[in-house]
Amino acid sequence: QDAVSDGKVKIGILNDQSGVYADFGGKSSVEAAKMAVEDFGGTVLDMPIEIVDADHQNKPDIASNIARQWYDTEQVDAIMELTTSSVALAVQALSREKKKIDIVTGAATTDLTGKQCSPYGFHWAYDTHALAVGTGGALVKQGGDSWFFLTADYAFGYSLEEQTSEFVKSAGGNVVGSVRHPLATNDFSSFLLQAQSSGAKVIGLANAGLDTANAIKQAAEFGITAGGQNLAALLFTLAEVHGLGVEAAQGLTLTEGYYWNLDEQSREFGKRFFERTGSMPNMVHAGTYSAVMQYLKAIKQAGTDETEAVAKALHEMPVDDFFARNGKVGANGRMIHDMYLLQVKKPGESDEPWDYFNVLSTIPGDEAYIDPAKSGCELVQ
Amino acid sequence: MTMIFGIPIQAFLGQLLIGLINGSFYALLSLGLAVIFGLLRVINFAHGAQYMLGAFVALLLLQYFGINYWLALIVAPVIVGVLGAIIERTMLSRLYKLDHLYGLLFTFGLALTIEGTFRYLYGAAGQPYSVPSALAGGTNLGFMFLPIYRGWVVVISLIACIGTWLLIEKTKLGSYLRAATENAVLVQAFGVNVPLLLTFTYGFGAALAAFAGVLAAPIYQVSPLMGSNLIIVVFAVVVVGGMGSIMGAIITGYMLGITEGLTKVFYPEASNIVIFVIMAIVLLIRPAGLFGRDA
Amino acid sequence: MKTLLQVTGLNAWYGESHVLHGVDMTVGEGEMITILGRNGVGKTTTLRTIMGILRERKGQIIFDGKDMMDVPLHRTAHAGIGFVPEERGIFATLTVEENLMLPPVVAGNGMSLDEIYDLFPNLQERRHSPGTKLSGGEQQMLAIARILRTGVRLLILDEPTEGLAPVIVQRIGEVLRKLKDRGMTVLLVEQNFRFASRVADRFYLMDHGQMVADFPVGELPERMDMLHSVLGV
Amino acid sequence: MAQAAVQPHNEPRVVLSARGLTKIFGAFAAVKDVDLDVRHAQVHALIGPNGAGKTTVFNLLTKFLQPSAGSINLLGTDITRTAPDKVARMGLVRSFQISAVFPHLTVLDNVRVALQRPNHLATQFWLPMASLNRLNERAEELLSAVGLSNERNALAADLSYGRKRVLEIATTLALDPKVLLLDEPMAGMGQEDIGNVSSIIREVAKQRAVLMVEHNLSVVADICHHVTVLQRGEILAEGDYATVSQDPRVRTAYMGTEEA
Amino acid sequence: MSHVAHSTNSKPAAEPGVKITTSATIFLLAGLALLVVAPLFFYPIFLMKLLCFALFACAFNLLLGYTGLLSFGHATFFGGAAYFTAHAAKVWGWTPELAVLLGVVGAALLGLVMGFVAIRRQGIYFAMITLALSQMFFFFCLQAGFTQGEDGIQQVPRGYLLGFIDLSVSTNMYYFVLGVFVIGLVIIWRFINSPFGMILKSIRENEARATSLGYSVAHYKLGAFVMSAALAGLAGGVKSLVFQFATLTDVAWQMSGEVILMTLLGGIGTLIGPIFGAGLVVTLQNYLATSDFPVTIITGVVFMVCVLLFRRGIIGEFYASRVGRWLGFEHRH
Ligand SMILES: Nc1ncnc2c1ncn2[C@@H]1O[C@H](COP(=O)(O)OP(=O)(O)OP(=O)(O)O)[C@@H](O)[C@H]1O
Ligand SMILES: Nc1ncnc2c1ncn2[C@@H]1O[C@H](COP(=O)(O)OP(=O)(O)OP(=O)(O)O)[C@@H](O)[C@H]1O
Ligand SMILES: CC(C)C[C@H](N)C(=O)O
Ligand SMILES: [Mg+2]
Ligand SMILES: [Mg+2]
Repeated sequence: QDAVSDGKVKIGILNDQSGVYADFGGKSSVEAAKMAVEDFGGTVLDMPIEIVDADHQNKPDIASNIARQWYDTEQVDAIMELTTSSVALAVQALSREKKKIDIVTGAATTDLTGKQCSPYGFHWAYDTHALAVGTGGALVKQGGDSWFFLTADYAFGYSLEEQTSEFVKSAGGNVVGSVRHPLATNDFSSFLLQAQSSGAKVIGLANAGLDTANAIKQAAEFGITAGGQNLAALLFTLAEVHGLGVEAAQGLTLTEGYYWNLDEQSREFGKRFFERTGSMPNMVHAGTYSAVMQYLKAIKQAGTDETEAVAKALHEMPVDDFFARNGKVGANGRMIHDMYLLQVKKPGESDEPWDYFNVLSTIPGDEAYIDPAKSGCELVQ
Repeated sequence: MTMIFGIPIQAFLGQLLIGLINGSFYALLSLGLAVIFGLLRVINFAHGAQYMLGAFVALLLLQYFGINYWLALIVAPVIVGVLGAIIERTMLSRLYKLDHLYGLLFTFGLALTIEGTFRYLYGAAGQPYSVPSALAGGTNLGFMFLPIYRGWVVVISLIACIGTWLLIEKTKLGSYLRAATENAVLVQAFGVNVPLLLTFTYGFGAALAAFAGVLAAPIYQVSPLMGSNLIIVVFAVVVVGGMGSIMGAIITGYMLGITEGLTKVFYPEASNIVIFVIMAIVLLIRPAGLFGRDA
Repeated sequence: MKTLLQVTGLNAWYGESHVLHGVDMTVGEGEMITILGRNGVGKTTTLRTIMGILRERKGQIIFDGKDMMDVPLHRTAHAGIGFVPEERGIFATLTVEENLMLPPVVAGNGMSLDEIYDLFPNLQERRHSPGTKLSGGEQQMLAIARILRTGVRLLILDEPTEGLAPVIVQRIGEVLRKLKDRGMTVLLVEQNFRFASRVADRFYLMDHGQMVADFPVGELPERMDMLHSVLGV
Repeated sequence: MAQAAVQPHNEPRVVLSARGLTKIFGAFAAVKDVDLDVRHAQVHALIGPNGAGKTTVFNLLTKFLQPSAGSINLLGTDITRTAPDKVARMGLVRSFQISAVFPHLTVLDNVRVALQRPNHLATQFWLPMASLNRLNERAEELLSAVGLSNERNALAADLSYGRKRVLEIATTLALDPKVLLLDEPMAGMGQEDIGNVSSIIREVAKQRAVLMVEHNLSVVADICHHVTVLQRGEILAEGDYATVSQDPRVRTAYMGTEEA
Repeated sequence: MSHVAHSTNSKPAAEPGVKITTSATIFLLAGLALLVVAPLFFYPIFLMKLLCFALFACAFNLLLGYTGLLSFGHATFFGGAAYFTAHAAKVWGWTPELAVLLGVVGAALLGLVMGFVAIRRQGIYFAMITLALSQMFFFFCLQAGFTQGEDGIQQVPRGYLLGFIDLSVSTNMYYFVLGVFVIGLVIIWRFINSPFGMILKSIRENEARATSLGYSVAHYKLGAFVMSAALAGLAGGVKSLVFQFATLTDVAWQMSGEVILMTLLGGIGTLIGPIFGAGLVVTLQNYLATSDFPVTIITGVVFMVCVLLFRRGIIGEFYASRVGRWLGFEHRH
């Protein structure tokens, strides 16, 4: 029998390509995946590698329909990226049922490698715990001991709020309240007003993408930052900083698993990526590249694209590329690697375009991520 | 902190003001709908899309021609109005003879097409449009920090509403419009070009929506779907107000905006649905709506 | 006498019901014509079809030498025809004066506002009140006055005396005669036979969507039998 | 109504009565303080100039309009606040001034729809259409009574105006009403229909009350037992045709000075 | 009395319905046979989706086509039932048939409430009110705990039909869906060709006259509304089992728009038109799902074209065409 089913390896990139998270991953992630395939040589075990992609519009039902169709009728072997936790959870469950590999780079919830982990599911770029430790920790350290959360009303938001709260509380702070807003809200004014009248020192934005950008903008409009309250953009990346502009974003503290201007290796990828997409990569783009690359390597190592074997290889192989230094994959599917605490530069400070961050510190992987043994994943004994 | 009904007065007044701002948009949009419905008997489902178009045109004018906010506030509505007029002339006008439902369905399709196109071209994500520098910043009202721009929105929308009201109540054109609302055929028999009037009306209604869109751009970002959910709320506003009067549309718009704002203080979970609940109650008590004339 | 309006083989429909079955009539310049007929025979329909309000129609309408079949409704008035509908069509949301000023002037020889107020002093008195607050008679005056301003050459009136007190009917009769003296052509539908016989030069008798007879006022006595059978008068 | 119950013993009993019936549209009183008694086995005519409020009175009596003041009593029950369909089920059925048929149903189906209700065959959504066939016999009877048998399979829309009015009467009779309200039943009818319908009305009035609006005075003279003249929403005169037609006020307000 | 809903020359006329011609029977049987063997040739999930939407559209058409009421809120019943069914199957572990039944009952109740408010107005008002009320339900679902917000109820077990037929087997599920579909259609067919349906038709033709004959128009409309809601719920409940999912998509107003499109495209007031409409829309969506081109544009354009040029829809045009008439489908206009 053929080592590679159907004579080719087909990877599906399923993500938000037109919605609030389109900049966060979007079409550029597809590009990153293609770069990985090209860099790998275009074939694995002498079989061609193909990338397909689709827009799931942040709707879990649409995503799982597409995934189902990919698996059932289009011989897709693995699905990656999966922006938005609700989507990622749905597709991971389906992939598990269909015995297919999924590698999540876009979504954040720790449930992917916790309660809802899958033997064939991997979580690559970051997660809510890493964000809580990074950004949450940094603000608590600066004296932000009372928090109010603005939370995106779905799995991701809950997870981020919960983990940040835990972190705040364990550091001796308290949470004075929270309010949930639907995904893709354009007017945050009344939520912000609530946050303002709560008197909390830190307003934790447990949302992402444009929602965060809008909240930040409107907070400035309502004089909230000027009034002495601090904003914690718990999930904010280079892409959103670019969209919002340094003027408005300056001084924000954030956590990413990658920054293009970190060193030679990361700059090299950044430049190539920029040439193809017109923008610098964030951790999702870089993470997607890394995930595709690692998946192909695993096939090569396993000598087949059969799911069990590849999953085994993925669990065993160390990850070491421009994205993940000292990366390793836990039994729960979590790829553990170092994260970076970053701060947005002031408008004058940038030396070149897209040079937005100062690196405040490196968060070692074992600190950033939950110990697989304590993750609540049933696969970890 | 001073409390009112167990709520800090600051939060109370703040939400009240935000409600007023939302109410301004409801009023402007339901006014446009009322004008169009009054004469054409068409429920303009594309109103939300035209609102979005207004914002987008302003954005594109800025990006490609460097036309600033102030100019866009006039140019964008004109462009959208002309577009609306063309659509009325070439397509919508064929449907007047039919059941009014077809007008609704047509404009629904139009809305999907416009929104779909912009979504295709610009993605569903919003794009920033900055507050004009003259209106940047804010002022501390004591109970809250009021962004000047939002204050401006309240004022200008009130002016636009009153202006429209005056246009319709106090001018010759307005008297044609009102008369045609009552009996279009007779007005036409008197030698008034009612088809042209209809075209103008639709264009004007669309322009009003676009005007609201430009006003909204700096607040809500410019996004292809900015109007699609709003329009449904505005429908509810219109049902509550009743289709009879222009003034009714305006007053109900502000009133419901404020009600919604207050709900956010007292029972935030219900703030999304309070307008619909009010609509249901009004329908049960007064099927013609608060200011409606037909029963 | 010059022919002002020539109608030939006019058919008209309301949706699926065929109401006019080939109406033929001629109206000379300066004539005052009255169409008689029972309820529902199609008199109003004839007027509405000539006016172009009812557009599901076939046949020929020539006004002042011009084919009116393809003229859009809003150009009909500009061609010189004015219409006073049966239901009067006073606009409720407009004041008396706004109602009066509403129809655009189509020719120079219309009456001035002063002349109109001279003719109908009641209207001047009530010029700022809403149109529908007027009494039935005043509404009828307003409906006629409104058209007189515009300077049309052919005035089409649908039952101008319906529901009006005799004194007002008399006044309207006087006005119509005055207009005739000014050279205006009038086409009238009337149930009030006495009134019609006082003002008209010529009659058309209508039945079942057709003109069944046509005679000058002088022949009225000898036509009484036929009128009796068709109208039941 | 107390007054309605008191009746001269030589008169048939009152089945429908109105007291102080008033309808105000905005500031305009279309009907003012009208008292009306409609009696069993009589044809009662309501006449008056256009706009006098006759149709409005009909709308009030059938509850299509809610009276501004006054009360209505049907067969001993106060129906001032009753819904129109309920009133119809109680036995008060009307026809419309503008023809009211179901245009895209066949003539037979028009009558059958009307028969469905009294035969309790209206809400059964689980029965096949064929279950309606047991109404056919009665429907055919009604059609032949009004002379529409030959057109039974034609669409109502395709009938001439007069035939539509005839059909409307047939559907109305199908309900076997106790009180029948006819709004200008003869309007637009050819002479032959008028004769026919007159005799139908006379016939049906033997077992029920009929209130009709009619401009055709020879019909009124011919079949009506009692005439009420309305003018500007008020009752101007009342009595039998001979009396009313001699009333000078009626002659000026409505009939004119010519002979009818 | 308003006649918005029945102005005669605009509404597509009643369908041949009552008399079943021989050719109609042949077509029907052929169609059914085709559906029975279809899974051999097509992706079963796709077929199931199609059947669910076809049933949904037929249920919707029951209201629009036969009562003249344009509901812009049918997503509430479709999506609401999906939630109920999904919740019952997943959380309470009900068997699929009971879970679906719960969906139907739930949808009928929602229909009763929405209908009660909405039938107070006619025509466009009715449409706007149903739209607004369904938007209210949407927000309710967004916030209610059991719907799981944006995440939706995921991984709904298909379970065992009657306790022993494993529906996670695709073929079993397909025939279950097909069965439900056929039952749904039979109910609709019976409903419109019943004494009740006759009254509905007459109400659509002339509401004031129906009232004067003593029919309580509001009750009949409400009856039709509830029936339509329940059947839409049947479709929605089954769909949630097919996809093992219940989400906001199904209660969003776009879904109501979609079902209108399906019906309009297939032919308002024809029994089988909506099936074709649904087939076309679902196929199109499937085809476009993984392409770049947004479905909305096409949907919108199709909408406008249908309204402007062929209001009778595919089947309506077919009935009216020479071939259609030759085959014995009369189409009245
Ligand atoms: N809008 C309409 N739709 C359908 N039929 C109509 C309409 N208007 C009038 N008809 C019918 O057309 C016929 C002719 O009506 P028309 O109004 O012309 O009569 P008329 O001679 O003016 O009667 P009247 O003396 O009562 O004014 C009548 O049978 C009437 O019922
Ligand atoms: N809904 C309404 N709103 C305002 N005024 C109305 C309304 N309905 C009727 N009217 C007015 O009430 C008066 C009486 O109308 P109604 O239709 O009862 O007259 P009628 O006696 O039946 O006349 P006709 O012989 O022409 O049928 C008219 O002046 C009419 O304009
Ligand atoms: C697209 C992302 C920013 C959303 C978030 N990461 C999630 O898990 O849902
Ligand atoms: Mg007339
Ligand atoms: Mg009348």
